[in-house]
Amino acid sequence: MRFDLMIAVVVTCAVAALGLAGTYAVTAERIVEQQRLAEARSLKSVLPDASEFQQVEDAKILQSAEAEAEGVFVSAFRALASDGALIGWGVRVQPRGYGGPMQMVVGLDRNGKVTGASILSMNETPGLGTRIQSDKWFLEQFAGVEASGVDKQLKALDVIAGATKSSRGVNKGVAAAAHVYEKVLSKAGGE
Amino acid sequence: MTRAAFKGGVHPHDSKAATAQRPIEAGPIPSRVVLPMSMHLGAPCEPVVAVGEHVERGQLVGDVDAMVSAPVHSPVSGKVDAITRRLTAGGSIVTAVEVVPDEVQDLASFVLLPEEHDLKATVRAAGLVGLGGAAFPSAVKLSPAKDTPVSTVILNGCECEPYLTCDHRVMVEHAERVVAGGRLIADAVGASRVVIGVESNKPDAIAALRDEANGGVDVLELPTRYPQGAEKQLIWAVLRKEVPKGKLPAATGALVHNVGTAAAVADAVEHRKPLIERVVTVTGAVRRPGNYRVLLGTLISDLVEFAGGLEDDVERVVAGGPMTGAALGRLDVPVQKGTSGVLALRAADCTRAIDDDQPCIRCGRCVEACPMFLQPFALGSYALLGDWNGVERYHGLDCIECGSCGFICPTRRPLVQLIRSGKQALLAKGVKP
Amino acid sequence: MSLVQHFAILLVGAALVNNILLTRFIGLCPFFGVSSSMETSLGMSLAVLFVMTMASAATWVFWNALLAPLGVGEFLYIPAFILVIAALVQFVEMYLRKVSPALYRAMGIYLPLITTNCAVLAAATEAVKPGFFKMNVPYSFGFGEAIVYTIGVAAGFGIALLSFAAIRERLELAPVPRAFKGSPMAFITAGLLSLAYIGLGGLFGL
Amino acid sequence: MDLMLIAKAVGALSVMGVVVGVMLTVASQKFHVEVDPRVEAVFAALPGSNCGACGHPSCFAVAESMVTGASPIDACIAGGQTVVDAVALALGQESCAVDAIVSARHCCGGLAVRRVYEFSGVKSCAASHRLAGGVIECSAGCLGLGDCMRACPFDAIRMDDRSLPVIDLVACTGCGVCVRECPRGHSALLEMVGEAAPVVVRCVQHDKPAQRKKYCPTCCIACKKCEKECPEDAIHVVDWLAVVDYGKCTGCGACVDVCPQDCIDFSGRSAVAPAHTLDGMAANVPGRVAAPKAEQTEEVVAG
Amino acid sequence: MSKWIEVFRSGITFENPLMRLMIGLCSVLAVSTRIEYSFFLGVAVIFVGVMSNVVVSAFRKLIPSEVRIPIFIVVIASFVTIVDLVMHGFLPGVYAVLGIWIPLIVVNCMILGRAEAFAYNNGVWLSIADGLGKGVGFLIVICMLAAIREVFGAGNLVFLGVHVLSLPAWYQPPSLLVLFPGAFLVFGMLMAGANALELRKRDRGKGVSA
Amino acid sequence: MTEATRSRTRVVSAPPHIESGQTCTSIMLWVVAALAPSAIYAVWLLGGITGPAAVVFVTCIAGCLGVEAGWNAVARKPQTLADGSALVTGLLLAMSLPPRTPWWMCVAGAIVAIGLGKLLFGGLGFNLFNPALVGRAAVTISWAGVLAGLPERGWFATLSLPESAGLDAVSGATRLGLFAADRAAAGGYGIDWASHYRPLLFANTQGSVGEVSALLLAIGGLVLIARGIIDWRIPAGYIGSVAVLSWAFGADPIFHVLAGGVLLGAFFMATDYVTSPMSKSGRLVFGVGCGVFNVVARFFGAMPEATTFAILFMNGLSPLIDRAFTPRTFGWVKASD
Ligand SMILES: Cc1cc2nc3c(=O)[nH]c(=O)nc-3n(C[C@H](O)[C@H](O)[C@H](O)COP(=O)(O)O)c2cc1C
Ligand SMILES: Cc1cc2nc3c(=O)[nH]c(=O)nc-3n(C[C@H](O)[C@H](O)[C@H](O)COP(=O)(O)O)c2cc1C
Ligand SMILES: Cc1cc2nc3c(=O)[nH]c(=O)nc-3n(C[C@H](O)[C@H](O)[C@H](O)COP(=O)(O)O)c2cc1C
Ligand SMILES: Cc1cc2nc3c(=O)[nH]c(=O)nc-3n(C[C@H](O)[C@H](O)[C@H](O)CO)c2cc1C
Ligand code: SF4
Ligand code: SF4
Ligand code: SF4
Ligand code: SF4
Ligand code: FES
Repeated sequence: MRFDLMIAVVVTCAVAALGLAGTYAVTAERIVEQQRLAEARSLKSVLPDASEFQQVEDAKILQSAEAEAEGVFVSAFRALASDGALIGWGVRVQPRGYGGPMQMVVGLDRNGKVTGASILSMNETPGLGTRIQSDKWFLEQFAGVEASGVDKQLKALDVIAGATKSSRGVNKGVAAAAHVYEKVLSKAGGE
Repeated sequence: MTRAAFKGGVHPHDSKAATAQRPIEAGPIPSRVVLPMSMHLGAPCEPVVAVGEHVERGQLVGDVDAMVSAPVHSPVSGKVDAITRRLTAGGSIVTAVEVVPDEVQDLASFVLLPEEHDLKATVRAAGLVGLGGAAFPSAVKLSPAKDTPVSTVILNGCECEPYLTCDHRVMVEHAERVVAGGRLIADAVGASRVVIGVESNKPDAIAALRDEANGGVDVLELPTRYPQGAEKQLIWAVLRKEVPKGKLPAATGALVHNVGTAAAVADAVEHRKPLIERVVTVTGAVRRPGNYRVLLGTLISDLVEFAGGLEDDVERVVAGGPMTGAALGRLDVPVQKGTSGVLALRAADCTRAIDDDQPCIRCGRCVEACPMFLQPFALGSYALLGDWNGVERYHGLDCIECGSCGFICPTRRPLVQLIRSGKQALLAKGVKP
Repeated sequence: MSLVQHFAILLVGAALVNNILLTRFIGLCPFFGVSSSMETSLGMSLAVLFVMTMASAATWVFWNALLAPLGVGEFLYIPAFILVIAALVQFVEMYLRKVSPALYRAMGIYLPLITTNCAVLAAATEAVKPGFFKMNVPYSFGFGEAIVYTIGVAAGFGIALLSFAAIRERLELAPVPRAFKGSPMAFITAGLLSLAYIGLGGLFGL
Repeated sequence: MDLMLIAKAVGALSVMGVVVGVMLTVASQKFHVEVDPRVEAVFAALPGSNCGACGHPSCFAVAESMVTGASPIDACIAGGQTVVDAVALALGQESCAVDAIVSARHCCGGLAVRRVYEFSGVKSCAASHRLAGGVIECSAGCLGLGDCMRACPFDAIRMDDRSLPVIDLVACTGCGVCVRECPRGHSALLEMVGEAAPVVVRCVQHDKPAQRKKYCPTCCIACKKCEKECPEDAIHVVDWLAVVDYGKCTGCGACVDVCPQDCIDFSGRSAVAPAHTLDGMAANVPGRVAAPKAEQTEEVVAG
Repeated sequence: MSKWIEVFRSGITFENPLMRLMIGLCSVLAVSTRIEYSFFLGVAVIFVGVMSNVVVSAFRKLIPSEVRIPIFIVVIASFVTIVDLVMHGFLPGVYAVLGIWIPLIVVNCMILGRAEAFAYNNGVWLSIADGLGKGVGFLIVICMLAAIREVFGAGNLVFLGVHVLSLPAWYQPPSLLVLFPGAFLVFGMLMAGANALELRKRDRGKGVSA
Repeated sequence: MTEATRSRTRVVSAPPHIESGQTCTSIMLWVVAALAPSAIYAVWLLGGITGPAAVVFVTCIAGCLGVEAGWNAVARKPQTLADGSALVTGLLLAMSLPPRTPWWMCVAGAIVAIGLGKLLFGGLGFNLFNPALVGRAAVTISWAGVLAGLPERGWFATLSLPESAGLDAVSGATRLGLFAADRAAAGGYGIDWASHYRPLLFANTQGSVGEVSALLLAIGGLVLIARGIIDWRIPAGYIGSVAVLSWAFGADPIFHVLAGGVLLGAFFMATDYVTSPMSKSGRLVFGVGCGVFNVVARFFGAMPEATTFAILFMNGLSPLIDRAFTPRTFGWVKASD
């Protein structure tokens, strides 16, 4: 058996692992931080009045939210004003569009009115599906939709021609967020 | 009885009306006969006469000691004028013995063949070759291998080529010779059955043969479709057996001879007559179309002249049938043993000028027409590029060059010509069929 | 959804709807490099099927038994997986060389290409690491699923490669403009082929 | 915490390294095969065009054969001196000098020869030759449809405006493919001659001069002027056709000057020849390096 | 130094990995929808290519040839992972798009090919030239491809957030160009263009030598 | 012997020396003739010779002919307009586009169809994908948004349509669109299939130009089969598998055969010689493949109709099919002794 070969491979592996673990240690925090920042920016954009967002960690709430919008619901945030008062909710959802799940944030105020929707990331067809983001009017039309009877209101909204699937995906996300609000969050209250 | 035809093939207009009912007439006695030493497939003959020598009608002028070959006899009495190299209808340049006939010719007599002990030797001595077109020495076919006995002799009276009527006339006028020849062949190879296959467009030939046929000789009416007369297709029509690739027809228990060959066999045996003349259909744009009994070696120009000469608007002269025959660049080439017809075609009767730039539109008609179930379009494309491996992969060597594909192709691709180049290149490379 | 249906959709989705070559742009080097002849394409397809399946099985085991439990997968998976693939390929190469020199002569130059074939790494990673490549697979595959999925990907690779090889055989006969002869035309044909595969997009909601 | 992670990482990847290493070492011993690296080396030295001039089906085949000694190191005809040197180097042998040969065309009729008929069909010499012996009345001359040009694996042939193949002596490697491919092979229309062959007779027809003059304005008329003029006794009219004996020919050009039919030409790479013919032009090229000047080309085409 | 320049230049011209060698295609075709993504991919490839060439050539005497491929590939994979982690941490916007293609740089045939064919046989200094040359060749082509696709398929060109170019409003960009068939088609056309130039040059050369 | 007989320059070519009557041009003209009734009817029904359908026809056909002629002129190649294939392509491109397609889109489609789809490959006979469908696919994908935004609704209402046709001229959604919407609303189909038969057969103004009358298309197709221009196997395989599969999926087979591009595709596009297989069995497989793809896409896909992609997809497979289904050469049997 040629031990020199094995030693060469193992040493390379070990050195590589060492280097990578080091790099990971340096960047890991930043990566988490970046993700949090992006999320925060989105939340801020749909709920501009809030100054702080608090992730909901109550297992019971999360469970019933999950049950309400299976596979679409991701997480929920309390939007707090500078004085700490609850002014609304941010809901992270991942509805399916044309090209797979899209990461979205939907904001609702305490009265159950949608304050806005924003897209974190998506995999839609450039030029077609991506118009849900680039055609500004499309996302804007969700502001003001009421959580109660949301399905009916959404049906009346315009979809982007040629990108029905993507548009419907956004609708689904908003609807899921509204349902979670109506059935779970509105009852959970501000703690 | 009628049999379903083979699969594939085409239906060209048969154009036989002009000569079908014209009895066989004597042909010209030309001022010079040119006897190529290679009028057959196989080894060429060597001249056995010298320049200046006088030869009799029926005298041997060329022979060679090879298995696949056929001796040549002089069809006239006369003086050997020269031994030259001549262009033949097929385009090759071969040694030829040129004889200037005597003033007086006695066409009724000829030098008798030597007495031989069996049919094969007689046929060989007579210089008989297949008169169906391929000119394969007939004697060779009469010695089938031990392991593939022949049980059926098939006489090929299909004459599926348009225009040609020479076999037709032979069958009508010499039915008894044809049947007798068939019997002789069957006896020689030990076959129990003789089947004469005739296309349905020759009812008078069928009737004439049926009158003569009895005991072990059947006349089979076959549908009129080109190339019904091709050997493998004929065997399939008669026996429903495919000749396996690379094998001889005997593998199916069949031996195929042309009806004219059969008649010549009967002549050779009963009259000890060598092959010195044959029936040639001269038709198309000539003034006196007909079926002529032509001395071998007669120049086609003399024959055409004898048939009244060409009309002015003739564009192409073809030796053989229109589907497989050779177009002639010049008419001073001799009639050979395999020359079944001379056609003078006007522009309107023949193919448009061919341009190999014409694309294949992949219509698939050639695939449907090919009686060998090949893909002629692909063979043509590969051959055009000189990709001989492609030709081999698509079984180009199985092509029988019947011309059905070229006939049917809407863009008139020179398919046969291309496939032929491919085949020749492959054979030159030593690829076995 | 019955189990059979589940696996069937997994297979079709991997092979056709998300065809690795023509709708996902992965594994293109051999797609263009090997497709000039039918024989090498067939050989390459089989080699990919073999290596890919083995690779997925191996990476699945390493991931689930070693990397994931230790919590180091996130940053070690690339070297770890590619190491497994490279070793596998070399193994196959040595094996072929010994057992079938003819096959080795025919495929020898393509085997090393498999190491650097994105498709193998992508499929192996996808079959193991949840959410990679944004496939709509919200959960991690079991071993069986990983294998079926990989076979699907490899089958899709084979179908696309073989049909492209047959296409290129015909292209050889075509009088394309001089500047387009060869590779440029291969790319344009691939473009039209992927245009046709667009029609598969979104089939079965995949 | 971080140290723990690093330890785990190193451990994990090392384990995989061991597994892989063991697998490969075992395999490399179990599946060990001996290959002769010299075959690869020789193969690399060959031109790789699989032209077949050496009589082997491929360059790889001849490489194998050279390594076993079954073929000599100069078996590759197309490669010329450079390849022989490279092969010798790869095999660690003494190189040898090669007598390079090139292709020469013995016909200058082209479009001037009388046509017998109009040809319609595949534009290839072979196809035309098979059809009634070719379009031109001369049974030996060039048919001008360029089979040789298409066949040349080294792109050394082009067809000129007389429909005659012009062989670029710089590019021609002497592989002989064109000679094999030309359907006028029976008359040796194309012939392999020594690289230094200085003159070429551009006629191959053995018909009687009186006859061939009728259809070809440029044929050799067997006047024997060249024979008389030649100071080296290197050119003779044999069977009604002038033939050069390259063993004696010095390339003085006396025959070229005297030929009333202009059917003797300069050729050959090393001859000192005026560039007054297309083929002769290549003769001005010293070795395989430089190319003739552009204006020369012009002049030559015009002439 | 002149050798260095020659090695570097060959990567851009007649040994261009994409146009000539046709390797490393996947990420190129996928990412070239926007010039911005292409640029960063190119930079990532240059980094990985140069670094792995450096490491391989520095340790080439120590690497046994039997296991060189696994070792090369682990080296490459490590640099790729570094790019992956760093980009994820510091360029999250770009990473969102390029993320899935970064790991595939590992299998970019080009990099392994260079490690094996060049770095393993040459010194560090020249290996840098080689890695850099091939990488820049890659970068140029991918950016060209992306520029064409972005300008004609989207109607404008945006680089690092700057609006570089916009086509007039009446221009209806055919989105086919930014979809996957467009990648193949445009790349094919680019190659044909390069071929045409080459052929022109060769033809001109031919006119002289008989 | 006269000099004329002895030797005269005449044409020599290889056998065969006679030919069948059909030429490329005559075949193409038959296809045009078979399409003509549908095309003329479409122009008449959709606004007459100044209407939008006429514009589509004119721009597509002129575009295709122009691109081909221009290419030949620039490349100094013999002019090939006379073979008629560019005319067929233009006609079929027009018939596969919606009636209000903007003119510039038609021209772009023609450029892609003839330029990219055909001439780059070497012209007639060498293209691998159906040129008209390449053009259509490129256009519909490139400008999906523009096409979807065509103001169909109001426009058709202004047409004077034959009363007897009994069509609901105002609804904008295509019939397949209705089907697709219905499909989304899970559960059984609520469509009254039979109510669509008459409009689909006689006067259908929703959908592409070529879809106005399934009856005329079918007659044209059958004429081509009867004349031996096209092989029955492709349309039979295509239409047969559409019918059988849609029935198996619980929908109405007649509706699915008549609606959308199936008839036009099956008779006139899948049968394009150049891009379909050559052998008989291969053609059947090809036809069935188109049909299966089409139905599966209709029932499980993201688009309401996929005729274009079904045929293009099978075009891509057709060289492979050709390889797999070559006829057995005569005589290539196991030696039977
Ligand atoms: C290549 C391609 C990409 C597409 N991408 C999207 C997309 O990203 N989002 C979308 O909603 N529809 C997309 N579609 C369109 C869908 O296939 C489908 O036609 C559309 O959802 C129908 O919607 P419409 O009624 O608005 O035309 C795409 C179609 C194609 C051919
Ligand atoms: C395409 C084609 C058509 C043929 N047609 C006939 C024909 O009509 N009559 C005939 O006797 N031989 C025909 N032959 C020749 C036969 O195949 C076979 O060679 C001949 O019948 C054998 O008889 P023979 O040797 O006596 O000529 C044809 C051959 C081919 C290739
Ligand atoms: C030959 C032909 C092929 C067609 N192919 C498709 C296709 O692949 N995809 C498609 O959406 N429409 C295609 N159509 C158009 C459809 O028949 C119909 O017009 C289309 O479904 C319009 O519906 P939509 O606007 O709801 O997409 C084709 C039409 C014809 C005549
Ligand atoms: C039966 C038949 C169907 C055809 N169908 C089409 C078609 O669908 N699209 C097209 O562009 N050309 C069509 N053509 C014309 C022509 O064959 C086509 O343009 C070739 O693909 C060009 O090489 C057709 C021709 C025939 C004879
Ligand atoms: S390929 Fe040969 S056998 Fe087939 S039709 Fe053509 S000529 Fe006849
Ligand atoms: S008949 Fe002619 S056009 Fe038709 S497929 Fe055959 S070769 Fe091609
Ligand atoms: S000209 Fe003839 S001998 Fe010279 S390289 Fe070409 S084919 Fe070979
Ligand atoms: S030399 Fe021979 S092959 Fe070349 S063009 Fe003349 S005839 Fe043809
Ligand atoms: S870059 Fe993907 S296979 Fe080469």
